[in-house]
Amino acid sequence: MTDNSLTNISVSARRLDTETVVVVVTGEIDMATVPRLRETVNDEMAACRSLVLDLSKVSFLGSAGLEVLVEVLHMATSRQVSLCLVADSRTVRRPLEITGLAEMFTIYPTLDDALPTTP
Amino acid sequence: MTDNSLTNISVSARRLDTETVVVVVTGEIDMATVPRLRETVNDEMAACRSLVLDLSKVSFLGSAGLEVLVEVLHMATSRQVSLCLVADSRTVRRPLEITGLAEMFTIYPTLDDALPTTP
Amino acid sequence: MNEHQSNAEPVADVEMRIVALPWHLSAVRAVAADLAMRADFDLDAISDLRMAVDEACSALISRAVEGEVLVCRFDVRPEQIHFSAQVPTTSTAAPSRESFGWRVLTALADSVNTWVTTGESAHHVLRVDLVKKRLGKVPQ
Amino acid sequence: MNEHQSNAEPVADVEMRIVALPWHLSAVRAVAADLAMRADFDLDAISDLRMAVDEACSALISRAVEGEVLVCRFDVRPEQIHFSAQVPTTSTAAPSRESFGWRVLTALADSVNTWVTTGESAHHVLRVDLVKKRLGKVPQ
Ligand SMILES: Nc1ncnc2c1ncn2[C@@H]1O[C@H](COP(=O)(O)OP(=O)(O)O)[C@@H](O)[C@H]1O
Ligand SMILES: Nc1ncnc2c1ncn2[C@@H]1O[C@H](COP(=O)(O)OP(=O)(O)O)[C@@H](O)[C@H]1O
Repeated sequence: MTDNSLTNISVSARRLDTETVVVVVTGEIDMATVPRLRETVNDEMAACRSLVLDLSKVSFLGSAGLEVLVEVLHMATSRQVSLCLVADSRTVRRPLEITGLAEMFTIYPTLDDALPTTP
Repeated sequence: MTDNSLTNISVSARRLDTETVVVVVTGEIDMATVPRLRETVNDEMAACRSLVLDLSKVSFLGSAGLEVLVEVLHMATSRQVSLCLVADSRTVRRPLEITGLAEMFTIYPTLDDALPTTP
Repeated sequence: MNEHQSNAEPVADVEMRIVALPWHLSAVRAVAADLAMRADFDLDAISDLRMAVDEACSALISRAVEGEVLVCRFDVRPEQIHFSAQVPTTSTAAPSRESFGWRVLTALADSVNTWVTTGESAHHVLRVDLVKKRLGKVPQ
Repeated sequence: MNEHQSNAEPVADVEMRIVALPWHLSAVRAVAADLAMRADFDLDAISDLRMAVDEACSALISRAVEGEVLVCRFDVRPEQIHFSAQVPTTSTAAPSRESFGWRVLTALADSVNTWVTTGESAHHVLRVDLVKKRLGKVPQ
């Protein structure tokens, strides 16, 4: 089965207001699924000031995924978009920590923590 | 790796009072792990009036496991031991239902439901 | 086991070779569940395929010549998964279709078949094939 | 792929053969996790083996001759799992040990090795071997 439609990932974007987009990733981020993540984040990054990448429901993160996260961080810096990750599980935390990438990102344990509080 | 010690099951028995034993099974019940389940239940059945078999934490139940459940039911009947199962997950409910065995057992959704209420 | 490489049989999506021992059932079930999940089977159908694969492999393992290899193949198509497994055996008789295990197997899968082929070697080969459709029959 | 049956290499506990495509990584990871869990690895070690196996297979798949088969073997011992994978390739160079992926791999596994062998056929064979111990090093 080589059909690309049958992959183990879902990536959805939700616009909170004119400035903020939340991208929610569900499933496994690997060499097979990483193109879909890259494409969605590229599209959304072009039209926001603040991007929240919610990885709470990610069940695998390998170096293909870590490389995309590094790309996204560079893109955010050069476009002056504020970027943060939502990640609490061992599955996501551990690869970020092992590679030292955890220090390069702003990471919140829950989506609520990542969103600006409305007064 | 053919070492029998490395199997994916844990079976533990807990005596609640002089009459009642709770056997808790964690893991996968298949052809490889079924001997351990059979052995523990046989031992406990010899010395109780009421046996609760808690399958809440079972992550696989195949026909090798179903056959042991049928054996246990026959043994309970012939020894006049009261037997019930605790099972709520799809993983355990579905094999019991597909084979029609669900009707032969008393099944409670939780351990609390299975235990006699203390007045 | 060279016949598996012949032109008669297309390369399976996933082929597993394990020593025919109960200890290995869990790994075959893990692959069955992974493939069914990614082929977008619903939770009941994933669970059914996992049980059917376990059932087929258990039957083969209990009839295998000691120390021989169980070969399992998964062919994943958008609407179904075809699973096929075989093992060297000494008996020329296929498993009884009256047994409890076989009845469970036919309840779970959309189609099941089993047969014995007599090879050039000392042993016969016992095979079980099954198909589970993504939207196939629902047991009961 | 007859050399895998030779006497030189003992039969692996689990051997998987898949067409060398990214789509199949998930099934190999599923087996890695299942074996590590049953060998009583702790959650971090299970997670590390799963990542290391993914890393090794990704490197091989990205360098494989199109349509060729990736062969993976798991040898499970009480204190360690040995994983070995190989694929036909056109280059005689092993993956760079300076790459990000390789650094991740060496951080995760207790030992890693990679090399290319030149066979009789048109292609070379690229191989990656790694060992993960049950109580091995903890990354970072
Ligand atoms: N209809 C059934 N419902 C529940 N359990 C059954 C049923 N038929 C058989 N069994 C159980 O399975 C055991 C084995 O049955 P059998 O038909 O010989 O199957 P197999 O050849 O697959 O082992 C029986 O001893 C019995 O405990
Ligand atoms: N130390 C690092 N930390 C985070 N990301 C890195 C690091 N090194 C490399 N990368 C990312 O990985 C990508 C690929 O790196 P490279 O060393 O060429 O690895 P590979 O050959 O495995 O693809 C780089 O473009 C960069 O985005």
